[in-house]
Parts: sequence; structure tokens; C-alpha cells
Amino acid sequence: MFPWNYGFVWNAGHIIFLGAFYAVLAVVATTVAWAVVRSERALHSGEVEAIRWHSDFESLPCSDQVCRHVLTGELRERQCRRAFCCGECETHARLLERNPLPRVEEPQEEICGMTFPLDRFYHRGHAWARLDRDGTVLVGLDELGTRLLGRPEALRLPRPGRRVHSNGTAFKVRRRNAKVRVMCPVDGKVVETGSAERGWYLRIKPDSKNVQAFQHLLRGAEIKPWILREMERLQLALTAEGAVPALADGGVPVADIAAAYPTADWDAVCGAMFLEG
Amino acid sequence: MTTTRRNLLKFVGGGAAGALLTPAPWRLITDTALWSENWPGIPRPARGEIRARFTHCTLCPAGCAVRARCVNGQPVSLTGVKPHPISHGALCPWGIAGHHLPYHPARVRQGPVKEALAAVARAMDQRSAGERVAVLDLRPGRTVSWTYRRAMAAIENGLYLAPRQPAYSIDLAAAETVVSFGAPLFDGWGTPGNVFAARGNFRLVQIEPVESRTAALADMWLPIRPGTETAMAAALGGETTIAEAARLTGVGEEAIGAVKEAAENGPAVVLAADPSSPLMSLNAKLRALGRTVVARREAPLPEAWKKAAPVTEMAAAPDGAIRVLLIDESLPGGYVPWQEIEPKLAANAVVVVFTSTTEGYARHARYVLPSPVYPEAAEDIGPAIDTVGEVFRIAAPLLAPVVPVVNPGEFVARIAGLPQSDPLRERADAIHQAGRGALLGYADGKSTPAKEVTADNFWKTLNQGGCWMDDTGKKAAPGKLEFIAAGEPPHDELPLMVVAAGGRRGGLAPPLMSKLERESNLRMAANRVALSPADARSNGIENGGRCLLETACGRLSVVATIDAGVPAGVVEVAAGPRIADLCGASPRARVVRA
Amino acid sequence: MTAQNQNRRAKRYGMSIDIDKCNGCGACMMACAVENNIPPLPEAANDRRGVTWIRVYKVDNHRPYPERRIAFVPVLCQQCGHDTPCVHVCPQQAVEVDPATGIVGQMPERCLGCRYCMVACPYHARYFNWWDPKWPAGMEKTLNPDVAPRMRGVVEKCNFCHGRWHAAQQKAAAAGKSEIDPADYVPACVEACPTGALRFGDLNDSSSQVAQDAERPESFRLLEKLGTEPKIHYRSQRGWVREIANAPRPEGKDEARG
Amino acid sequence: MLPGPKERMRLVDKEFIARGLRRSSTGRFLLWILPWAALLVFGLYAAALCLVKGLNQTNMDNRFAFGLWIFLDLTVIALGAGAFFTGFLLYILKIDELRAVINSAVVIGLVCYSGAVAVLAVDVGQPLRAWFTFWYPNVHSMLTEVTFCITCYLTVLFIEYLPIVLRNRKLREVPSFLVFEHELHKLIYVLAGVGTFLSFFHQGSLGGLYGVLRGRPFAFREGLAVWPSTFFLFILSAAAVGPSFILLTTWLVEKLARKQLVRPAVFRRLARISGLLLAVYVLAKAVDTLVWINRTSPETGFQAWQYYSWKPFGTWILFAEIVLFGLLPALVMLTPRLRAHTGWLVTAAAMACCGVALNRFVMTVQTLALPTLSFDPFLSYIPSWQEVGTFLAVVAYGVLVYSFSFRYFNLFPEERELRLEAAAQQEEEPALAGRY
Repeated sequence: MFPWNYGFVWNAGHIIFLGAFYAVLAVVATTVAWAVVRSERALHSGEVEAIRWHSDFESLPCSDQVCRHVLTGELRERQCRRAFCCGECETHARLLERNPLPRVEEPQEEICGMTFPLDRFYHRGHAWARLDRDGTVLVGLDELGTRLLGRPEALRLPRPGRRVHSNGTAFKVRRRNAKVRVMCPVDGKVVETGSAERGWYLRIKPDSKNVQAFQHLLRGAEIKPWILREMERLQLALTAEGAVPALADGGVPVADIAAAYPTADWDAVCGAMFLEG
Repeated sequence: MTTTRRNLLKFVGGGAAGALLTPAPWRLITDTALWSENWPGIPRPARGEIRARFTHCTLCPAGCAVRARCVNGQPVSLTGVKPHPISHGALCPWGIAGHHLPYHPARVRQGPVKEALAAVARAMDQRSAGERVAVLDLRPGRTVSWTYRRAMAAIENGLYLAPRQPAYSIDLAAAETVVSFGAPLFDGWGTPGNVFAARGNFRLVQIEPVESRTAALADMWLPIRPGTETAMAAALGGETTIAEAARLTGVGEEAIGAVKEAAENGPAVVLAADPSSPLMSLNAKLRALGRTVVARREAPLPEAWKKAAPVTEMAAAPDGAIRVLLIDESLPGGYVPWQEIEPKLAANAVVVVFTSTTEGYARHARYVLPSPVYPEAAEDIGPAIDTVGEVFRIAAPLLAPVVPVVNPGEFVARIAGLPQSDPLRERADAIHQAGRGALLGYADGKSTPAKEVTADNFWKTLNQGGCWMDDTGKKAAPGKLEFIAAGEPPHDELPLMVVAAGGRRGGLAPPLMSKLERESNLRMAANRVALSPADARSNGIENGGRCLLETACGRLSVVATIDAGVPAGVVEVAAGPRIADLCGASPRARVVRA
Repeated sequence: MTAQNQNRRAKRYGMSIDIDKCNGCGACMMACAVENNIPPLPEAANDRRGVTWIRVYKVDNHRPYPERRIAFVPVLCQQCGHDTPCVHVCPQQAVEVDPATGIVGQMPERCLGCRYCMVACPYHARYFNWWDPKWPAGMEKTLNPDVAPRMRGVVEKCNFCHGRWHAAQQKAAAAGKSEIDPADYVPACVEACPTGALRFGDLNDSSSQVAQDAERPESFRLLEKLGTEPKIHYRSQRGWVREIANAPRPEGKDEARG
Repeated sequence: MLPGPKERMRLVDKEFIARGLRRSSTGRFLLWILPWAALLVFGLYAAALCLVKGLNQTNMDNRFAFGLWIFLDLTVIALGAGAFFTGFLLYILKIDELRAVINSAVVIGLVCYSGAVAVLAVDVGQPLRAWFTFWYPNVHSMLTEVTFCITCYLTVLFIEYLPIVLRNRKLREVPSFLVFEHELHKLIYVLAGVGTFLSFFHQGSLGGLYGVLRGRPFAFREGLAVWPSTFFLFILSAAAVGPSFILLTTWLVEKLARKQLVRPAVFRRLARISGLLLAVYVLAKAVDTLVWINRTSPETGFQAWQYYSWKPFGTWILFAEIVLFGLLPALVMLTPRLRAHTGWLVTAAAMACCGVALNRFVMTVQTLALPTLSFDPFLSYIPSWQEVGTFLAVVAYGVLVYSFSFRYFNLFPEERELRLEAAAQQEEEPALAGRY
């Protein structure tokens, strides 16, 4: 094994054989070491949240990775390869300048008996973000999200001062067997925490207030098609997760959907709706 | 720097990585390798001064000269003595591993010596007139045999019993044709070295139903129908026609003719498996007496020993008369089946056996006393059947007995009240006084006339490995040869003829015989039988299967081997006391499934 | 092997076996076991699990009685001289051919007991220690000091009594001779054979008895066609015995036999 | 009120099962595990006997120096080849369909290899010296090649298995696990490459193991460079049955779990690959056999018919090996019409696996059973219960590892999606139509 061991001869046989052996060992070791080093770096540079989102996103069914422009009908079909980070997506930019979002008059959308105010941005994980005058961003749960979780049995909010990341965890909610991570729409620092009663959960001091920071969020005319799509997904999830009876009342979700489907695997349903793996 | 878990891990990891760069771990691995090359629990051979010592093998009457390689006096291997004129440096498998015998796990390790003495004494006092005290000597012709005879002479009604000794010996070297009726010439007959040395000079005709080791190497093998040897002999002796013999024996006429012719012209000798078989009388017809069959001669004896009891055969002993029977089974020899002994015993007979094995008479005797085994015993060995002329050799002990043993000679001498003495020394002196012959020392290989050495040196040389031989040359015809006609086998219904496989000796076999008997199929282990495929099939016996060997005398559980070399109607048995007890009297048997 | 062996004329130790002389007594097997400290194995050991560096096979001509004839063939490691099957299969160099003597050496202390060499050996001359080496109480006193007993789970085989070779070497060295005296180096089996059927010597030395035996017309080697150049030369005058050198004929297909 | 221990166990168990995967209840799972665990314990006892008392516990002997263990090791390793080959197809040849089975393949590979190595450790007489092979390697020995490659590849498999484990729902909540899994997965193709290289060589050298036996004309083969033809035949056959075995196991798991795990297209793709390679193998094997019968064997003094005249190893074994279990399944898997039926697929795959098992059996057992010396007998050998037990331990171990992996890790990434699709179809049904 080593030149100083019994029976080692400097001949082709030994050199080729042991050479190959050590090469393999080296490659394997380097690979692992490299992975370790990189993860160390990731851990320290706080990319954990981003990575979690990315790996979650990868494990989403293709049908859930669909591009926002497919929702609006601009494209027939397109699967997002950027984990919904539209800021970096040139297709998104191109499409935006080709046909910018039409203005919507009403202050809010009424969809399936749910209200979605249009003065805010919506994350595809059903969190909304509203830029306040004082430059802070309020983060809350949209109505579909609220109805899915109904009256949360537990709520875990980050302490003020904690940094939160866009697509990272904003806060955690437990309902029945469902443990849900509600994803944060923006990067920033928590300045105040709210509650279900107050209608919002976090007040965040965003890292930047320019358009880029909100690029990946849905707004205005995009909301309706998106929510309709979400309703289909919900329907699908409910059927898949063994919900009986299926939506009886023509698809208008009740205030507390969870309560309406005692048999459904609520964890799975929420997982699907809140874009968790 | 604070010692957090992380830092600790870092430190340990770094340390490990660093250590790999030092020679320490590699050295450690190499040492582990070296260590694992010698696991504990394996005996280490003792080292020490290595010397060669000489003795004679007593495992059979051949008494081959032995050179023992000893470490600190402990023999570790045995070889023959090359220049020896009789044994020519040959040893048989048993002899080669003889030095293991003292440690045989099955050896008799203790016995009721005092009780035996007391019981014998009591019996001798209480015996009624006519009741006898007897010694059964399985290996007659030794010096201790004379002690027994003197002892029995000293005791009133003493009786010295021994299996019949041939009154002749065979001079193979003088023979050009050897006609052997199943004599295991190359497998335990006579002195191996002597036989193989002479092999070049004679043609061997082996007349035997089974192709034994001897038959395999014979110049001519006559596969004779079992039990028809007499007919063959008659034809060779010219009493019946060859055609008649051919009909009876199933051997081709021309073959018989050829043998007859060869036997008639040129010095020939006829041998039989049993030395006292009437087949031997054929020698007279072939004018072999005095040429190849000569008088058997023993080394000189002290005058004082002439007053000795005569040799009686078991058959000749009066029935129910033996009150005390002392059996010397210390050396393997001719085994007398128990069926022949039992009727001779008185009602409350005391039977004492001196032995090392529980297989033999120990199964029947009341007192079993441990005897020394080769190479523990100081013995001499009588002349073998193929030794021409007088010889005297001593088996000097190579090691002290490893268990407390009883010397049979001393025991008998004691009960007979013979004066304490060293018979071997006395005999040696007597031989020395005779002034004949020469003394061959093995250490230097020099042979010096007995006259030229002092009595002490004579004795010393004999004990350090040497033998006395009379000047050869003068050969005499043997006295009248008398034979026991083998009684007609009882005509029972038993279908198979029993044929003893050659080679195996009585007594303890060295543990290493497992190499020949179990770890290879070279030799038949004790209590094994071989059958022809036909007989095996007809009795539903499969190879290696357990079965029962039945004779008129009883039955024995044995393991069967199917051997295409065994003719139908024959069962080949591995010799051994149990088998001898079973088949000794009647040579017919049956093998049935167990 | 050491440098001084190197520069000396290489030997090619071999054996010649006269089958017509062998009476199958088994003295060679016993002597071998005694010399090489091979213990008697427990009752469970049979001829398929025994350890017998030299093993005498009883062979026959496959004819029915009374045409049937037997012969005894001692089989030991045939010390193959050309791409020795067992040497290049051993994963850890526990088997080596000593170029100075041509003897195929087995190092039990390096063997891990994978038994690949036994599979490779066409002569089944290699033996595995299925049991712990155990001698009857006291018998370990009779062990040969020149040979180390092997432990359970390793393979061993005939090495032409390497202990004796070593002793002869030392004797020669002590006497200041570079060559060992042939009389000083004879394997135990050869020494023990009472019939003189076994002979031992240097096949490279054309004057040696074995070299001449090997040249005899009736001389043959087992499975010679495998091309492994075994160094054990058998000989027999009997045709059917010479036949056994060749590949086996299944039962009932014996017409090819002499 | 606090949940009872049973309830708590159920909850913890649930925690570890990935979201939206339907798995049997904790109770039923335990019920399934129990018998296998029992078998494992029994097998471990048997193995311990062999280790403590020595190999006299087996029925192997000096002639049958290799027995059941080596035969099954060879088979298992051939079947485990699916791991490296699927990896190779997916990461190197970028056949993306196979992503659906890669995890399962890795687990199977891991099970097969680790099991085989474990048995080998019992099989050698001095296990504590096994590492000598690394310390004093004889680079000319096929066994050395096998040892080196298998140990290396086993390490690689462990590393490949790591991401699958770390992806577990509960474990990935630990940031460092999550991150490491993510980073390692990015480099997985390197490992796949190395794995392919290693497997290529050890599958080959396992064949070489027998092909080089000059002393065993039945096994001896000529070859290219240092490698006998069996070297390449083993690689081919292993690569051919690897996918078949994946197909077989996946199908089996689907049946046991009573749910669809992969798309039928994946089955067909696997079958096509398997069939293609099998066809090539059969061809090569046939040519090799002819060369062997007509040249190699006669040159060593053995006529091929001699080998096959000892019962039960008649020429039927050649036929079974090459035609029945080789050509036939190959044809089935290559015929689109037959391939369409899962029944045919699975049968063919099973036959292919049997074929390789038979080939390994012939190579190990028949080689040893046949006499070489004219005066030694044809031997047979029945493994002792300790041998069988030891191997059963490996089987049980495999089933356990796989069961746990299937329950807690996402072995079939498409499983969830397939369920959603099934649900979607359900919705199409008229009864539920026109809901909005």
C-alpha cells in the first residue's frame, strides 16, 4: 500500500493499481470536503433560508412551479426555473416592458367570496406585504391563507430585531396536524409583531424599498387568475388528501376550511398551498 | 479562545489529521499486523538442546531400530536407523508416531494395584487343589516371557499361556519365489525394512480374495474364492489336479500352473496369514525347509532360567481350572479371543490385565492395571518371523512414564516370590558370556565382536541403541513343524466370509492415525467393514452407513464402506480386539442395517 | 529470500514418485504430520476437511472385480513452476515462489483464510484449518521446534519441509559452504518412505536421481496439459496408472482407459 | 391531557414521514418489521457461531472452499449493479426519466453491497486480518481488485445515500443538514462517475476471479490484456440485470404499498435498456462459450462434454443460462408490444435476474463440484443452517433498511405528483363536474 510496506515494488502493476486507488480516494474525499466547505460558508453567510426555499421549490410538483405569466395568460406554458425570483428573470423583465400590468380600478378583488385588497403585494405562499408611509413593510396572511389555517392553534413569530429573508420563514403557524411556515415576502428586520386579530403579523424594516425588492411578488391584475388557480390547486389537494365531502357550496370556501374537512390530511394540504416541500 | 464544542471538535480533527503525518500511526498498524500473525492460544513448541537417541520399536515383533530426535530429552520425531542390517531404516506409520502414545487421550491412566495384589494373593491361598494360576503372555519370546515362565514354575500349578509361536523363521533373502496365502507381506508381516530390502530378489504370488496392499504390489495376484486356500495348496503340492483347483478356487488353470512351476523350481517359500496354518506344510513339499524356512533361534539365556514352566496354548489349558489369570497386554501381539479364554476360567476367577487400552481384555478383566507403553517401557523384542539367526535388542525407554504404571514382569515376579533382579541385565550378561556374535552400535554404526567389549559396555551400548547379532551363516532346518488344522467353519446360514484387512495392530493407535483413517480414506479405521457393492445393495447398506456385523458369537455395530475391490460374499473387517472377539472363532458373518 | 540465495545457482527442487513401489502404508503422511506439527483433527473431520499435506489416494482402474486393480498415488503440493495458480490469486502475497529453490511457500501468518488459492489449485493440495489446532493433553510436548503451528482459519500446504531446508542452510552456512549438502535436506515424507518410492532432489542438477527419473519414458506428471509445470514426477509401468495423469472421465465413460 | 406512549410514538413516527406521502399506520409498519427483525436476529446468531467457533460450523470443505456465501455474494452484487448503472445513465448520460428510481436504486445498491461485504467478513477464516489485503496488496490478484473496488464503492454508496437521508422532513429542519444535503447533491454526478468507474472494475474482477483459474479448466477463459473474457461478461450481465432488478423491486414495492410510484414510461425505459444490454450479453456469452468449448478447454486437456456428463449439471444448464434466461427475456423486453404489458415486463425482468443468478451459480458451485484429478470424485455440497442463516440475516437486513428508507425518505420523487394527477383525473369524473 505504501512504498515502505512489505512486497511493494516500483513496477507498472503497483503504480497503475495503487495510483488508481489513491486517485479515487482523492476524488471522493475532495468531493465531500468541498461540500462541507461550501455548506460551512452557506451557514455563515445566512443563505440557509434561500437554500431551503430552493430545495423546497425543486421538490414542488411541476404544476406548482408554473410561471406567473402563465397565470395571466401571457404565456401558454412555462415552468419557473428561478424559484419565483422574478427580479433576476429577464423573461419577466422583457414581458413587463412589452405589456405592463393593466391598472385596476377597484381597490380590491372579490374572488370566491374572498377579499384581496390591491394596495399590497402578494407572495405566492399567501403572505402579503404592504409598504407603509413610515417606510416599514407590514406582512400579513391573505384571506385564502387565513381561511386555510382558520384559528391557528399556535403561532410563532420572530422576535423584533430578527432578520427575515424573502422566501424565508416569516412566521410559523400550527393548525391541527399542519405545521406551516408562512414565507416572508421581503428581506428586512422585524421591528414589531402583530397578530391574527390585528390583521397583520410582522412589521418589517425592509433592506430596500425600490421596485426590485418587490419584483417577485404578485400585484394588481395578477391576483385574480392566481387565486383562481390557487382554488383549483386547493381543490386538487383536498381531493388528493382524502377530503370528503368535496367542496359542496359551489366552491366558496367557508371561513374555516380546515374544520370543513376533518378527514383531510391538513398538513399535506397546507404544505401544497403554502409551497412547502 | 473559548472552548466551545465546535472548537474542541476542530482541535481533535486537526490533531488526527496532523497525527497522520507522523510515522506513529503507520508504525502502529505495522505492529498490529505483526501481532496478529501470532494469535495467542496456539502451543509454542519447546526449544532446547537437540539430541539423537536410539531405541527399538516395540509396537510389533519386528522391533525396528529407531532414531529419536529429542528436544531436552523429549522425543519429537522418530525415524529408522538407515545402516541397520535388518530394519534398514524403515518404520511403519504406527512406529513413526509411536512417541505420541504416552499422551493418548484413551490411555488407561490408573488402576487398583493394591487391590489387585491383595485379590490375587487371596485367590492363590484359597484356591482348591487343581485350580491354576496362569499368565497369558501375548508377546512370547521376550525376556520378560522367561520371567513369567520362571514365576509359573515357582508357583505350584502355575501355568504359562501364550499364543503359538512359529518354530521357524523365514529367510526371504534366500527365496526366489514367494507364494503367499494372504500373508500381509508388505503390510505388517515381519520386518518392513527387511521385506522391502529383499523385494528385489523374489517373485511374489499373492493368493488372496481381496486385493490387499500386498496383492496390489505382487507380481501376480490370484483372486481366489474365499475359503478355498486349501484346495489351491493341494494343487500346488500336486495332491489334486490343477483343473480341480481351478474349479474350486475360481483361478485360471494357466495361472495356477505358472505358480506351481515357479514354486517347484528355484528356492521358494510359502507363507500363510496365520504362521501356524497347515498351509505352511506345503513348504516341505517344495523342499524349502532348511533353505528358506529355517529354525527359529533365540539369544542365549542364563543357566538359572532353565527351570521354567512350559509354554501351553490356551486350547490345551484345562477347562474351568484357572483361578488367577494375569494377562500381559502391555505390548500388542497375537490376541486370543475371549471366547477361548472364558471357558478355562474357574467360577470366581481373578482376572488381572496389564494394558494401556480399554479396548482389549480390559472389557473382561476385573482388575485393569496401567502398563507402560512404548517408548516408556524397558523391554526386549524377540526375533521377528523373518529374522534369521539370533538377535538381542533392547527398547530403552525414551521418557519416564507419564502416568503411574505397573510393570507386569515385576508384578508377576512379586506374586511368585522371585528374587528381585534385572532380568534384562542378566540376559545381556549371559549373551556376553556366550562370547559369540557382534555388537552393532547405532550412534557410530560400528560393529564390534562381543568378545572385545566388556560386559558393562555391552550393556551400555545395548541401552544406548545397539543390537547384538550372532554371526549369521549357519542355517538349520526347523524342528518338526506342527500345525493346527483350522476347524471346519461352523456351517451356519451366515452368507459372508470374514477377511481381515492387513496392517492394523492391536493396542493403542497413535492419535495421528486419524490422518490415515479419518482425514483420508487410506486405511480402514477400527470397527469398520468393507462390502462389495452387490452385498451392500442386497442388504440396503449405503456407503459410510452404520450397520451390524453379526457372527455366531454375537454382533457389533460397525461402519460400512462400499468397495468395488471386495468380491461378493466377502466382508473385509479392520482387525481389532472387538472384531477379533467377534470373528476369531467363526469366520462367517452377516451385515445388516442398524 | 536473501541476496546470497540470489547469486547462487538457482535450484529447482522436485520429487519423483514410483507408483509401482508405493504400498500405501501412509508412513509419509504420518511423518509429514509429525514433522510439520499438524494436529489430529476432531471426530467431525473427514477426508474432505482433514489436513494432510501429503495425501495418498487409493486409485483403481474402474473395472469390476476381479479385473479391478488398485494403485496408491501420493499427492502433495506439486510445486508448480510456471504461472503457479495459487500465487497470483492470493490477495495479500501470502503465497510466493522462492526463486532460489523453486518451492512454493505459504505464509500462514499472513493468510486471511479467503481460500481463493484452494479454489485455484487443481490438485487440491491446499488445506484449510477448519478447527483450532488442539493436541491431546501433553502431546504438545512432542511438537517440532523448527515449525510453528498454524492457527484456525488459515490455509496451509506442503512446502517441502521448509524447516529442514532452513536447518540445512544454517548447517551449510556454519560450515562456510554456499551450497547445502543434498544429504542434509530431505523432506520428512521421503525420509520416512519404507519402500523407497519417493525420491527428492534438484531437478536442475541433471546428475541427480530425480532429474533422471523425470526423464524416464514411463514418467509423467498430473494434469500436465494445464501448463503449470509441476515438479512432482510420477512413474509407473502400468498403462492404466499412467492414464490417471489425464483429465477425469465420468463414470461409465471408461473406454478411453488402458 | 398528555398523549400515551403509543400515541406519542405514532406522532413522532408521523413527524418523520414526508408531507403528503401516504404510509401505513405505525402499528401495521411494526407488524411488517417484526418478522424480519426476528429473522435478522436469528441470522446474526448463526453468523456469530461461525465467527466464534470457526468455519467448521459451515458445510464447506477443502474441495468446496467457496460455498453458498460466495455464490450469493456474486449474485447480490450483480443485482445491486442497478445502483451504479442507473446513476451512470442519469447523471452521465442524462436520461432524466430515471430520476424517478435513482433513490430507490441507491438504497438497493447500498443494501446489496453492504450485505455482501458483511457476509464476506464472516466467510474469511481470519476476519481481523482482512485489512492485510490493503496493507500487502498483491496487485495481480483479481480478489485484490475486488476488495479495493468494493470497499471504495461502498463508501461512495454511503455518501450517495446521505442526501436521501438528510432530505428527511425532520432532519432537514436542522440547517447544517439541509445545507450539506443541498451542496452534496450538487456534486453527486462526481460520485456517480467514480461509482461507475469502480463498479465497472469490481463487477469485472468478480468475473475475472474465475476466469483466471488456470487450474480449473471449467472456469478458465482466455481474454484481453490482463483480463479474461469473464471479466467483460460479468460487467455486461451486471449492467443488463441491474435495471431489471430495479424494475422488479419497484414493481414489488408498488404491489406491497398498493400505490403507483413511478410512471409506466420509466418501467418501459428500464426494460428497454435492460433488454438491449442483455441481448448484447447473450451474444457475447454465446461466442465466449463456443471459443471455450472448441479451443480453451481442449488445450487444457479437458473435453467440454466431460463437464456436462456429471448429473445434475447436464448441458441443459447451458441452455437455461443462455437461451431460457438470456435470449428470451431480452426479446420480450425488446418487443414494444410485449413491453407494454407490465406482466410481461416483470416476468422478463425476473427471468433475466434468474439468468445471472444461474450464471454465478455455475461459476462458483459447478466449478468446484467438478473434479480436476482423474481419481477424485464429483462432489456435492449442502450448506449448513449456519450458512443459510447468515445469508438470511442479510436478506432481512436488506428488507429492513429498504422498508425504513421507503417509509421515511422520499425514494420515489414522483410519488406525490402521481397522486395529485390521480386526484385530478378523479375530478374529471362527471359526478363532481361543474363545481364553479
